[in-house]
Amino acid sequence: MKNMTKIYEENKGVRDFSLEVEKGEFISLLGPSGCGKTTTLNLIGGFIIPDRGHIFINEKEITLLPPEKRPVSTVFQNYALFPHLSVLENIAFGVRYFKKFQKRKALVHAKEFVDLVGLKGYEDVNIGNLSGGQQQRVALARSIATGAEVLLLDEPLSNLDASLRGSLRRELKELQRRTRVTMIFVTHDQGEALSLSDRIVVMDHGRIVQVGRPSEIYDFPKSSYVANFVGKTNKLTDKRGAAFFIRPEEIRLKKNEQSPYRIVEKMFLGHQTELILSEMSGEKDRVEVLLFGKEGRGYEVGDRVELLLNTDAKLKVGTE
Amino acid sequence: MKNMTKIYEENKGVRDFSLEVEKGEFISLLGPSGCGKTTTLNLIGGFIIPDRGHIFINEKEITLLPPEKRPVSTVFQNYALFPHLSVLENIAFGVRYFKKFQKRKALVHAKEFVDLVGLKGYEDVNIGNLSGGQQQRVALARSIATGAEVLLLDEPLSNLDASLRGSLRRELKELQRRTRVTMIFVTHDQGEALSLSDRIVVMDHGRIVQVGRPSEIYDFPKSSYVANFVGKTNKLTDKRGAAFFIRPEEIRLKKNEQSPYRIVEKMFLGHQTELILSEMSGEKDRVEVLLFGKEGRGYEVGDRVELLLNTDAKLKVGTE
Amino acid sequence: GDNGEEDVSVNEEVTEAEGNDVEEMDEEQERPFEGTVLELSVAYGGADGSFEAFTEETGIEIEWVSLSTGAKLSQLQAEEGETTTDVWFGGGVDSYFAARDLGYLYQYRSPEFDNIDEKYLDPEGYFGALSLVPFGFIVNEELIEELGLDMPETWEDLADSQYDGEIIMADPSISGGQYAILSGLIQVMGEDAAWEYWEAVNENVDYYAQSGGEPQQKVAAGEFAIGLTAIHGQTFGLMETAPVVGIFPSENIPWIPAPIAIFENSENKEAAKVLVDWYLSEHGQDILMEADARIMANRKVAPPEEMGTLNMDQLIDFDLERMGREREEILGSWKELIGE
Amino acid sequence: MNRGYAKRRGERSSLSFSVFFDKILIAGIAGTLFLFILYPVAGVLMRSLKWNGEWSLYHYRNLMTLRNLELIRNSVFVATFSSINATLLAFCIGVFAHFKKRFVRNAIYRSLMMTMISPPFISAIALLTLFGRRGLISYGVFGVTLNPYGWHGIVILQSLSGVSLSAIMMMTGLSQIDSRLFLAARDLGANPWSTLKEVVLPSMVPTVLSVFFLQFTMNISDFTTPIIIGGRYRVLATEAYLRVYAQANLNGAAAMTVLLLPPAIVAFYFYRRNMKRVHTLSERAKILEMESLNFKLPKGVQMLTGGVVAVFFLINAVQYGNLFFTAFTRNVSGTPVFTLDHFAVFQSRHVDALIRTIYMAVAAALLSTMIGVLLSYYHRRRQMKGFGVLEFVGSIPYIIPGIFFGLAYVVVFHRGPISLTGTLIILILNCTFRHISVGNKAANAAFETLDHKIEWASYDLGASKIGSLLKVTFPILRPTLLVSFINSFTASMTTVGPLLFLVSPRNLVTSVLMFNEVNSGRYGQSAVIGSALILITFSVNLMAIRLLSAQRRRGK
Ligand SMILES: Nc1ncnc2c1ncn2[C@@H]1O[C@H](COP(=O)(O)OP(=O)(O)OP(=O)(O)O)[C@@H](O)[C@H]1O
Ligand SMILES: Nc1ncnc2c1ncn2[C@@H]1O[C@H](COP(=O)(O)OP(=O)(O)OP(=O)(O)O)[C@@H](O)[C@H]1O
Ligand SMILES: [Fe+3]
Ligand SMILES: [Mg+2]
Ligand SMILES: [Mg+2]
Repeated sequence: MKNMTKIYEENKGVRDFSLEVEKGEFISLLGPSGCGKTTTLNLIGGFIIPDRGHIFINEKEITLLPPEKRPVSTVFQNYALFPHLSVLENIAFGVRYFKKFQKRKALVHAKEFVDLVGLKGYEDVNIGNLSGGQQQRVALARSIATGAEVLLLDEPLSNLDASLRGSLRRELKELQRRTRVTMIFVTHDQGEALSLSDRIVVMDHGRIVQVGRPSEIYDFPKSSYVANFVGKTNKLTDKRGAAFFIRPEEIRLKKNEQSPYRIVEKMFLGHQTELILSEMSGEKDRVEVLLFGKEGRGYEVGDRVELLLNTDAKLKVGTE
Repeated sequence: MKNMTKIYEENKGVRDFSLEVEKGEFISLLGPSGCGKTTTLNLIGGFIIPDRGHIFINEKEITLLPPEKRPVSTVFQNYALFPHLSVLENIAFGVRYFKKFQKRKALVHAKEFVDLVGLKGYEDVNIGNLSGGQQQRVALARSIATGAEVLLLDEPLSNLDASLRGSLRRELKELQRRTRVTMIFVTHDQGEALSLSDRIVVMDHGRIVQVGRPSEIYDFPKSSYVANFVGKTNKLTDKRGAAFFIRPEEIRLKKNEQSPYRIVEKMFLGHQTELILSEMSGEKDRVEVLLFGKEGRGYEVGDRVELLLNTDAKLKVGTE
Repeated sequence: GDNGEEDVSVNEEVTEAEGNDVEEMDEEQERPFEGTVLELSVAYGGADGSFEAFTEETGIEIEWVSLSTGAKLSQLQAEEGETTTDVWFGGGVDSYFAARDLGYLYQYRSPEFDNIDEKYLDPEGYFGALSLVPFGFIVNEELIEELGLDMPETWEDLADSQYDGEIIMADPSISGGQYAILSGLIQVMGEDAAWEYWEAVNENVDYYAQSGGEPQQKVAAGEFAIGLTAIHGQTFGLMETAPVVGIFPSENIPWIPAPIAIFENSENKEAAKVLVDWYLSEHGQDILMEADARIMANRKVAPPEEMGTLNMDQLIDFDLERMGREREEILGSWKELIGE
Repeated sequence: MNRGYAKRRGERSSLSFSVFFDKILIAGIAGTLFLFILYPVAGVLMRSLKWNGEWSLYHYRNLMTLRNLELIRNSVFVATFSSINATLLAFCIGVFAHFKKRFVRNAIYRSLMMTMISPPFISAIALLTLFGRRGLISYGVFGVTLNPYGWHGIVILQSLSGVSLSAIMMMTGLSQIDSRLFLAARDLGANPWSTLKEVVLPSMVPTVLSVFFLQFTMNISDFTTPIIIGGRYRVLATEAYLRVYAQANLNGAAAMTVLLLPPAIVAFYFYRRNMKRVHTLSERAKILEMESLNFKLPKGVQMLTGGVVAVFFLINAVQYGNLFFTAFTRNVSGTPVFTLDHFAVFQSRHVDALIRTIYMAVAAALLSTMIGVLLSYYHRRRQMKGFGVLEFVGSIPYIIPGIFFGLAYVVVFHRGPISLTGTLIILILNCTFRHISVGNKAANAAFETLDHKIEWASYDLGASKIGSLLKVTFPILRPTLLVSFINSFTASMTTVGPLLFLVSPRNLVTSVLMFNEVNSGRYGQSAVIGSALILITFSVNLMAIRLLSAQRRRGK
């Protein structure tokens, strides 16, 4: 459905970005700040024009089309809602211009989308009086209402607090399931990317590093960069002196006064407990261990512990 | 060390808040938005004056002292750094006015705190050029540098992204361990409260609902309100028809085609997988289950599963 | 205050003068106000050209500001006569009448009054007269030629419809000079004839200027062909730079005196008297006439050359007190006439 | 709640020096506003109740004539018309500039800053010399005879003279709109034209309205333009001015000014209301560099606004060209000849006056900025009771014609304990209090976007109220302080109306000297003085901008 190739801007920006996206897919762009995620979205949205390369939607080239002619809609990071319009009018805006509906018809049509995002009763409320989460939903409804085939979302959840983020994450997923709109989602929160996406695109310095399903990325990272960016890893050495990677949740512990490992830090997180171990010699890296549920309750800072590793626990990191 | 009683404001605000805090303790105020957390901090900080009640620090009453005379310092939610001053000058500000040092001496003194928060080399950088995490550290250093006995922190981490939040959480804890300053920390993120605090104060509608150590609060919530606010709970009924609560991570699953429970949602989060089950009859509530590490990989949406519960898995919720 | 440099230069001149003079003591007595500073409110175009000579001769320094007499009178009213200014120099005589009646002026009958026609000044000595300003026309010759118009010669000519839209005059309720023309012609022509006349002129006037000086500027700029104006130094100056000529009507030339007065509130009355005496004396009048060519009040001084076309006999017999008395009444009729 | 807290606070630590100083400041501001605004204005209005030395409503009885009603109608008509024009033109310039590259935008901004300086009557004279009945261009080049006298002349001049300030305000307003809104609109299918109509325009409504009403209040109290070019068309301000200036009817004129107040107050009320709306919008405003965005104005709009910009700057270039040309030439029988004669006007008293004027304008600009900002600080930040009223008091001088504010000072400060006539201080005070409103409004807007917590933080760190005001609030507000300074400085350098009656030989200022030269028809000399005024004002403003952008650079 889309095939975007070779884009280049100054020395930063995005380079040789090439990706095909299926209709109705949920794609996350994941990467550290400044890696070119926003730039990629702006290229697809048409706010900037690539120096090289082409963008297609449904085999139609849109590389040079102005934003208003693209079947693409963006949910901006801070929503960019129109402060002078009400909730309904905001949502109707795209309907009027994108779908070219009459104003009255557009408002009726927009009504449906107000319901879709669960804002019934808020139609005439002023944007300024909505909470962050409600604004986010208006922004979503506004984009979806255009009937755009591709929705671009630029870190829509990053300005919200943890609990709100959780519930909106779920709503977003639900919405995508219902509308089957292709979504391209930008984030630098791995949990978000993992939980929401059909496929994740991990980026670094303007280039794609790995593309794959969440579990693929998590379980088979192509490089230690990906392994570390998506989830946490410990680097250990086995008996033969070979280094290997292991996820903190794959390590089990047993109290053992003879063990060289000691617990130096304990973070109780409710459903899980994070422990930091350090080796007595201090030569090796610290080891991070994640214990689940009640399992973590038994350990305290200062305890000597032995590491128990399953044979299949080692993380396979692709050739670097 | 402190004994603050009876505070009342209009109909909202904080009511009859009474708490004693030990020197060097790390206390979290946890509660939903609008429950009076910020109001409590403002009362301690001296930005508002209680209608009733008294506040003591070291047996000295400070209830009516102006903020500049209290041995208390606040780290504001958005840091409230002075944009016209450099990092060092920001930190020296409190040293000059609070400790009444000469300007030169204050700068020298402030230097130590720059190092303390790991911002060596950033002394002359302008505040606007710092990342969120660095700003947070400046705000911390600025408050600590005043030598205040009590540090108030109003959701200092809520505006940061997930990865930064994790590392700053650790730094904060580390810093408190080193300086032994009493810290009162406001948050509505349970993970934060659980992992950082010596004691947690759970608030609701301006009142204290429960005070206790993190594991106390998590394992022995006094009410279903606390149980639900700190961590997640499922309400199930046992064979005799009695309702009980259970944490999602205390439930284990087994595939069983005959079971009335079906997986309706799966959120892969890397180190854990969140599953939502619903009963075929649709009569009972949905059940949330948290599976750890690779355990979650085997289940897909649509699978029929059986719930396995340990006898000690039930959550004891105090009398309501 | 002024900077020290000027004081020094004045002193140097004094030393020089002393060196040349035999009787040192006399010199000092003649200049008892050496260094005194007088503040003047001036409404006499070009008068500043004479101040230097005055200072040189008397040692009295002048600081001045130019302010229309109407504005000065407003200011006087606002400060209830407690002005910091010492001398009022030139301007419209009606304001002097009003200020006198309000008690803002100091009564001083200069010995030089004897050389000045009583008609021009206040006999009780509240103000004297520096000069007479006669009124006439200023005509843009180029424009007259271009539009094929005749040169106007008498007041009656202005009523001719050939000048439609080409005449500019000031609003008499604003310009004291223009009011003098109006009142003067009423006094010589008789009320009915005069009003009939002004009605006809009104037809030719596009609009009434908001200051007495505006008509001659507009005519010089070629915006109008004919302007009603006071004719004095400024007018003669314009004749050099623009294709204009000042013309006196062949009969009935209105005029007003340019008065001078000392303020009741002045703290330098003695020095101010010296100034008044000097400016009314034959010598001072000559110098003032040099600075701005007008008919001087002192009868010992002959009219300036520039006034060549002026026939002194044609100056109207003007009752200034009556002019002041009738002001409200005349201006009321005027407003009716122009339809306000 | 905050108030009770502040009150108790004061009781407990009333001995500390900074609390004392704080109190002094509060009392000082309230006191000076009463003394230098309310008292003089009341003084001059009292005069209107006197007739022949007796208390009487005489002047008011004669006020409600048909003639005066017509004058009010004329005033409102002209002021409305001019203000609409200026607002429209300014909007065009603002839109054109905003969607251009940064250096174009800066160039336009600075040019506007320059054209803002023109002393009022300079442009009128330029218009007459160029487009009058015998204008150099209208008649000289095109051979047509235009009659500029009448309401259309007033409207043209007032429109043009208001454009610069309005356009600057428009540019500020536009830059406060979150530019992602433009992206969002286009993303939602709106083409550039619809974006302009549906997003830019509505977002600008508050700015547009406040520009309009600011223009309106200025135009309705403007008397210079109608005098020069109004012809037979009279407006109220002119009539009031003439009563004072030519007829010495101070009391009657004061009564007449009262007629000017209702429309001005109505306008001001709307202005205030709309300024409030600007604030609520600007809170969420984020400035995103337009540079990288792919947004071009629709062709038609681009041409229209570009045309307006070109014509506006052309007119100004011609006007300033004419001014400089006049300064260097002498008219000998119709042909201009180069001369330096006009520079002889700069005798020592002119040089003295120029230095005094700069001194006065700098002092007044500093003071009015300080007081304006403090007024806003105590009202908005410290929530002091009564400061809302004081803010209104602070804006009175802005809505009454300048000459009355001048006369008001003469009326009350000529004797008694505060006898100030003829001093430099009275000029400084007059300019200071006349322009407080500008700094006050600017600070209000700035405080609205400045996090309240910043001040809390500084108290928390041990700084006193005054300490944090000086060390935190003022430094952060520096850009605002500078903008306000520039505004007040420019106005003080060029204003004539209020100073006309306050100057004496000992405290002459340049703008009044130039006014006199213009009045006596010495255009060459006035052009020389005018050029000097413009150059000096522009240089000082540029210096201020330098400081401002230095501050900005540090802040980023
Ligand atoms: N207009 C521009 N001119 C020059 N460089 C730019 C421009 N826009 C972006 N960049 C640079 O391109 C790189 C990618 O920027 P981009 O905004 O796409 O990052 P991002 O991945 O969205 O980061 P973040 O997570 O912080 O939003 C950055 O290094 C940025 O500095
Ligand atoms: N100045 C005030 N006047 C009236 N009500 C107020 C005031 N300040 C706070 N409140 C009310 O008091 C309650 C507690 O507010 P507070 O700011 O302490 O909540 P909070 O727990 O900090 O919430 P959040 O997590 O959203 O920051 C809220 O209902 C709020 O609306
Ligand atoms: Fe003015
Ligand atoms: Mg980005
Ligand atoms: Mg809060």
